[in-house]
Amino acid sequence: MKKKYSIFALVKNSLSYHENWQRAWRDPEPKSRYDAVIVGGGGHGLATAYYLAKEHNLKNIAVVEKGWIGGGNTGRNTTIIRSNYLWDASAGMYDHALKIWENLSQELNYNVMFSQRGVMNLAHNQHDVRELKRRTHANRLNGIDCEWLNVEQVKKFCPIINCSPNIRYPVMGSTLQRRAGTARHDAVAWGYARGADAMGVDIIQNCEVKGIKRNGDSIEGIETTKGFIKTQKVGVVAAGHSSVIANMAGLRLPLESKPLQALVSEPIKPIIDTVVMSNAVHAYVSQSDKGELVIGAGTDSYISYTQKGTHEIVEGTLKAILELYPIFSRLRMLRQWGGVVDICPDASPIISKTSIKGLYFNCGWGTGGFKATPGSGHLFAHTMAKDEPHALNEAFNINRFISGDLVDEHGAAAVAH
Amino acid sequence: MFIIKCPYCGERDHSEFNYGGEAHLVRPKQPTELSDDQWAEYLFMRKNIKGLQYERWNHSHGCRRWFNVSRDTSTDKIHSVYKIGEKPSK
Amino acid sequence: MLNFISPITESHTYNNFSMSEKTPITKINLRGDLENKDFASKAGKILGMILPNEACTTSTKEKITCMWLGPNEWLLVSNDTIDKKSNNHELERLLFKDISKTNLGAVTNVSDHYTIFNLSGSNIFEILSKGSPFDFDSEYFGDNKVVQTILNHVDVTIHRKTKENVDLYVRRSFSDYLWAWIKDSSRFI
Amino acid sequence: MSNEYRLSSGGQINRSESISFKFNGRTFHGYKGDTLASALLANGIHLVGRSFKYHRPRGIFSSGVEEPNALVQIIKDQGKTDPNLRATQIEIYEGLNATSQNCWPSVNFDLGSINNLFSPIIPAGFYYKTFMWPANLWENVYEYFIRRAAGLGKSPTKKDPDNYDHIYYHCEVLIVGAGPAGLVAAKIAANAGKKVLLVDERPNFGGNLNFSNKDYNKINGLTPLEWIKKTCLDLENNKNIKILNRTSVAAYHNYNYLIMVQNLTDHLADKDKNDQIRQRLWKVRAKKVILATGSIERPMIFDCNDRPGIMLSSAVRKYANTYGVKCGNNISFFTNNDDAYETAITLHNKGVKINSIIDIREKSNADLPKKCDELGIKIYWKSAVIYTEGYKKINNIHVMSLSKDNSSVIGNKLKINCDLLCVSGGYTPAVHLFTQSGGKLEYNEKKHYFFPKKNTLYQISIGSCNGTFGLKNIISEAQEKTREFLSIKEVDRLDVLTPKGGDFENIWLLPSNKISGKTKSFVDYQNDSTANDIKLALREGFKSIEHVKRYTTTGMATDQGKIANMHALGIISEITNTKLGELGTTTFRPPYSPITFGALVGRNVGKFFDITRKTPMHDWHEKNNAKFEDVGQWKRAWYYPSDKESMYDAVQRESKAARTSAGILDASTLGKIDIQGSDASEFLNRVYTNAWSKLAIGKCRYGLMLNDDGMVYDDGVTTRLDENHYIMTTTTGGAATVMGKLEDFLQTEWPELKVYLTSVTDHFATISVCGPHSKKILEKVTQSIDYSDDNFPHMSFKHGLIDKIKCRVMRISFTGELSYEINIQANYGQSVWEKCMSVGREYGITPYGTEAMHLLRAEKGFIIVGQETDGTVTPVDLQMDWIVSKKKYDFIGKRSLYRSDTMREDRKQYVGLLTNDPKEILEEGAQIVAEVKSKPPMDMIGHVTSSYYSPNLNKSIALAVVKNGKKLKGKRLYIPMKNKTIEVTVSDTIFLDKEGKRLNA
Repeated sequence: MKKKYSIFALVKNSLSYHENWQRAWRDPEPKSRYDAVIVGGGGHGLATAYYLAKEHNLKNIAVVEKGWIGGGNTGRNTTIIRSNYLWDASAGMYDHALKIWENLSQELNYNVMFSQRGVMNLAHNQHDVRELKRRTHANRLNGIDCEWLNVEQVKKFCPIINCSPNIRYPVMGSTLQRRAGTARHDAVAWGYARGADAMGVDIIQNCEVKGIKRNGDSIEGIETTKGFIKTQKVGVVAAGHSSVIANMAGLRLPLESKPLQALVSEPIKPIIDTVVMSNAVHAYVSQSDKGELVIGAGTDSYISYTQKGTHEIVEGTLKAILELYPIFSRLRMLRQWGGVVDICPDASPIISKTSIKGLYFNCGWGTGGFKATPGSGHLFAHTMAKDEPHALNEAFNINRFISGDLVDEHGAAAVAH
Repeated sequence: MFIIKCPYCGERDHSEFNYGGEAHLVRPKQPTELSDDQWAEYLFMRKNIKGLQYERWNHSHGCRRWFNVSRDTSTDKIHSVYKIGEKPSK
Repeated sequence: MLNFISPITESHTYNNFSMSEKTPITKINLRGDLENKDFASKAGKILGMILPNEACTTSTKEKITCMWLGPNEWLLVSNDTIDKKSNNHELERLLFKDISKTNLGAVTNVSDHYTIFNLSGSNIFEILSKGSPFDFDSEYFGDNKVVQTILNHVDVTIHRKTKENVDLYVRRSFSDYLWAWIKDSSRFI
Repeated sequence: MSNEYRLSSGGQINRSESISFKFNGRTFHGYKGDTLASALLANGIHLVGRSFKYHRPRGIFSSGVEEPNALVQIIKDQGKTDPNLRATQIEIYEGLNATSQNCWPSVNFDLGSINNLFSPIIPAGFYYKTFMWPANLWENVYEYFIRRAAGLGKSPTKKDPDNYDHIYYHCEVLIVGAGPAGLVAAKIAANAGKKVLLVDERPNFGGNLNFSNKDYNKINGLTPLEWIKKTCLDLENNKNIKILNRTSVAAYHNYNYLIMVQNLTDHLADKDKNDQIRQRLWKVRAKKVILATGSIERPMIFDCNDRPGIMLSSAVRKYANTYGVKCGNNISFFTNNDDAYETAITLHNKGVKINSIIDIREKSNADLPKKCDELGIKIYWKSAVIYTEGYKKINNIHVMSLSKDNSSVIGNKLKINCDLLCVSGGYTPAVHLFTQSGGKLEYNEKKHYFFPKKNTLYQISIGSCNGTFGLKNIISEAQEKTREFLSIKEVDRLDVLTPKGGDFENIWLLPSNKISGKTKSFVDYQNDSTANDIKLALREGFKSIEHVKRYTTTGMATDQGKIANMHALGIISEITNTKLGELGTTTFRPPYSPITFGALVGRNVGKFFDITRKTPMHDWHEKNNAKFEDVGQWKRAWYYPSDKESMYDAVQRESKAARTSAGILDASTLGKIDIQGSDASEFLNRVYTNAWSKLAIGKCRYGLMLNDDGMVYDDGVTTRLDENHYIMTTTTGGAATVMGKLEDFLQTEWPELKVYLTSVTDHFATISVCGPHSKKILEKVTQSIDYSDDNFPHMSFKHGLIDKIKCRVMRISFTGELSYEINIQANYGQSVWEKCMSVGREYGITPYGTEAMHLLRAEKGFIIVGQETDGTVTPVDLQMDWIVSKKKYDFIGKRSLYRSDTMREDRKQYVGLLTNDPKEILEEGAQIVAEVKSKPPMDMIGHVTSSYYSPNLNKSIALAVVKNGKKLKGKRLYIPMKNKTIEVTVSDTIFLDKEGKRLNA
């Protein structure tokens, strides 16, 4: 049983110079067999394990992670959380996640610092206005909070945005989702890990999957760098490396893995209190609690697993930032990094069974997976436990690429989320 | 930022080129004969290889020619370039 | 009488760098397969020159200059201006009749598709290097060479006649923007 | 001027040029050549900042880019203030005005320091464990205060007035770092005739050699300064080499692509800056790269090692030799190597009192310690500093002896008074750029550092960044490796004198006489993370170094761990007893040191933010008060309001005129592709959904282009000019992508087709004249064309002349009116436009913009790709089955039209909508439902794609896509808006002139 975290616990532990804190999670060696194995110890994978244990009382579960938990896109993204998607299927799924976010710190007894400071999506031309209004109406009728702001309201809500009509692509309005915001990325992985571990889930780090053992059309287990693990259920949540695992099982997925970059400025005192995204002027920005401006934009066009993108993307992103916030020109980039994101042709994820019994994939989140973490884990756990999708992820099955029933969210995803 | 050796123009900066995805995906000559699954295989399914990949590039800001490149996607090292219709030089 | 109005209405000089538009100039895009003897000989006969077959090369006769744009693509440019009133592109007529009509290749008039900036001065390539990743020092880029590349995100074709005299080709709709950019760049040399 | 800590002589400052500057409001003086740090130290100021978390007083610690403490804000106007600059890098100039950061009301009295009292209950990661109840308080209360407590300096609040610039540069050899190794390499490369670029982030070249002791270090008999001077002179006279100072390499990318920033004016007084570029970003492609980036001195980790007056030994030497500043009057040293002794001797020789050297080593018989002995400097061997006192400035140190195995301290505690403690924990090679480039490191167990092992690029590391120390070794390595790397036969040898060094011994975390919980041994000064924080993280199961880094924030401050990282790793390896080699390092991420957004963006701001494309008639539109719409990079005339007219009124007027008299539109932005070749018709058959072989010469045809996924991609009219010659038009936005897509298919899928494509978009000005009078106008504008309907029917074209200038006239219509399109060479476009205007005046010709065009085509139900379609719409959905050839064997996208989902009967289909109230204009993007519920969620069956008030029908009209729309004609649907619900009736998509009579009116 885990001891509860609280201010009192902090005071109590300070008396013993913090030398008596429990481990947040164990560091076990893999058992020879599990009821279910999750491949990938990112936020989505750990959340999946957490809900499998909590809601589907599977107890004998392992999460195997090639490196260190939360070390992939979970720990590399710009932490934007919102649910203002166009299509019903997406809206339903992302808002399911947002609702879980709203009480996640309490649920996990781990402060994930979910900050509902609002997310704006700016419009810069007639086409943007039409599309963003379309989304606003769709969100409203789906019961998702989303407002349209005219230029004056934009100026009022976020005064540092350059709303001059004389810039190259003047701001013509914006959507605003007030329930949206940001969270502390590492905390999400760590919180779910601590919660899952408390329910007996084995979190096995530095354990890379080398092969997937099939018996005809069903799963027998996985070969790892720490030996063979027998199991009938494998849930792959490997983000950028999903295709690599799929190839081991002899599957092909409709994915391309591309470099996505982000950067932060040096810390400064609070200057922007919301999250601002723009499609036409390609960038988005928020400010971390530490004071760093957290900035990102689009992916490079080519496949790469190097976790490095081109300098030109960074330059283009900051160009857009200075167009919208000329006051940032003298601020300095402290750190830039890259991740590998797996993108589907319709810019929507796959949370689905496969043609191989017991093999499930949760992938294709592209540039926007972080926001979905709790919902993704929750729905994937259901799909794995019941061997059938939850109503909220039915649309995200892999067969849509055969029937043609895609969930095209390019409008929502034109800029990395 | 790669340097890509266009088979027609020689070594040029990455920014002169456009990426064209996996190479040697031949568009079916008789699409109507294919099942939905087979068509989806061509249309959407990709190897997305980590390692040596054969891929298409277009010297779009130069001679406008398409050509093939073999590149290790885990290091971005380019091993060879070859013209459309040719086989990769090993 | 129609007025001929080219996109650039000024010329620019800063220190020893200067820039002006060259117009009106006949420009013809020629396409064809050099493997095809008929095409090669026909084109050669009309132009009075062998089509350059190597990247970045050009060949010049007294009336026209021919630039390599690709393995089956060339840009033909008249060396002198033509009459704005008649706007008669004699070369186009000849080539079209003997090459396009006969399906040997394609001949397309692109005279106003491109605007030509003539740049002169001692620091041309320093200015161009502010926006182009191409190595203008490269051994492959001497006099009478031509290169297609990008300049501050705009596609350009750069014809180096000498180190201090360069013709830059840009699509007409971009020319106003690129002119302003080069002008601004020249301030910071 | 006071400068009471300024030595009477020495240094590279210009003592004849005194400079006054402000710090925290007080005026001080320094000399030309001073940094803000050296000038403050000369005035006895150590305390310059407060730490990030506990707000502890912090002083200047180092002398360069690695500085963790001395961050200041430069004050100018609101557009020109700079946060978080390092006092150790700021070169002072007349009028410099700097203040401390992150403290209130002042650095001397900071209320934030109350955090220090709470420090026991706010260890690493405390915020993950609390602030959770009640949930709703997080962002409004807890986060609010956390955010305000955090952050360092302040952002400017006005636009940056400075200029920034970019340049690409190509060279054969790039040398990073102009210390002794870099200078030697540069000289060899340049003499060998290579095109060389040499860069260094500091204003002066020579690196640490600049301040090494001249009695102990000589090259070819020259003192360090003499040799540097001579070498730089030789280089300046060599035309093969370009030399950049104040230039910092930020990032080292694949393929030897390096990004560097050159500082040009920050060191100048405002009056000398004029309009010059502030910073220039260099994008360098180097065939070969030589890294000579040097090394960074390490601190020592012990209880209260963070007080002002505790400094790196090498920094103190630099302040003395380079700036003529003594950092204290009564100095102690704490070291584990010989380098500290060189500093001691240097200061001793300058008459400064050295009261003690505490050395953790058993003994050292090397030259320098011996010398110190001779000089009578007290050395405490096998001892350690265990504690320091002095709140805002150190005033004494506690010293005890080390046990045999260094695990504890023994014997009595000795207190030594001092006003400065120089620490030297040895040196860490600066391998940042090496690892950024993909190079792999190896750990040297004896020397306790990571050094470059192998890399994949044309690149070498030389000097101390390669783990080579001692002037003699550095120079001989630089010579040998450079010679080999550049395959040069001979290099003249240099004769180097350097002191014989002893070994150095390493203790990552020094023992204490207290229980460790009670100590504050700082590892990352700026982020206030201590050895205990690292222990806590490990205790809680954070095993990976990346986890420890993120949990404790060690190495994540603005110095990115230049000081902290090695010790953090060392402590982790000791506690987990893992070999450091196996532990590895955290990723070194670019940039090496922070660079301004301004430099990264260069001049691509304001009017150069993005390309602007203009049509040949742009000037006319401007002169005639057009408002412009951004369509991609194009500026298109949107509408032409007369002085007081609103947009709505203007568009209504323009739309009416187009149907009652004549309208004229600039359509030059449409993409135009010239298609030639014997297979041109077959090519069109394959790219368009309809058939082309039978199109007669001289005729035009509308075409719809799909993606291979079956969704509508582009559309436009293509004209058959000749047997094998077509001119295709594309949408404005689609022009480039369509051209690219067609070339792709031609070159890669259908190489057998004999077809050539050439873009002629910019070659032609396109002027569309429509309306009942358009024919009369065209007859007067062009010569030699017979406009009679039988000679020149709808959907056909003619060659013509306008004042001797050839043109093409197409009779095609996007408005449903009788309409002609003139295509003429662009440079005559504006003149032809003006001619149409003057000829048309008597017929009331009216220029109309894109908005009226959209309205007019909507009256006719013509789609706009990208407005009626969104990448999910098939031609069948658009009820355009008529254009999809059933006969054709294949065309792009055909197969996808026959998938189970694309064949569904109840897909969203293209329909018209009429509001019950004809005055009610729907909002584009509004969602449609069949039944209204009292509250969401409601089933949406479609949305409004286009909506206008039609002046020609005197009612509002709208286009939409609606589920099963084909079957819903005449049905009533609802549009629930925020505050009302609008009733609509599904109608035909053609609202006006169904029979198409007007085309021949």
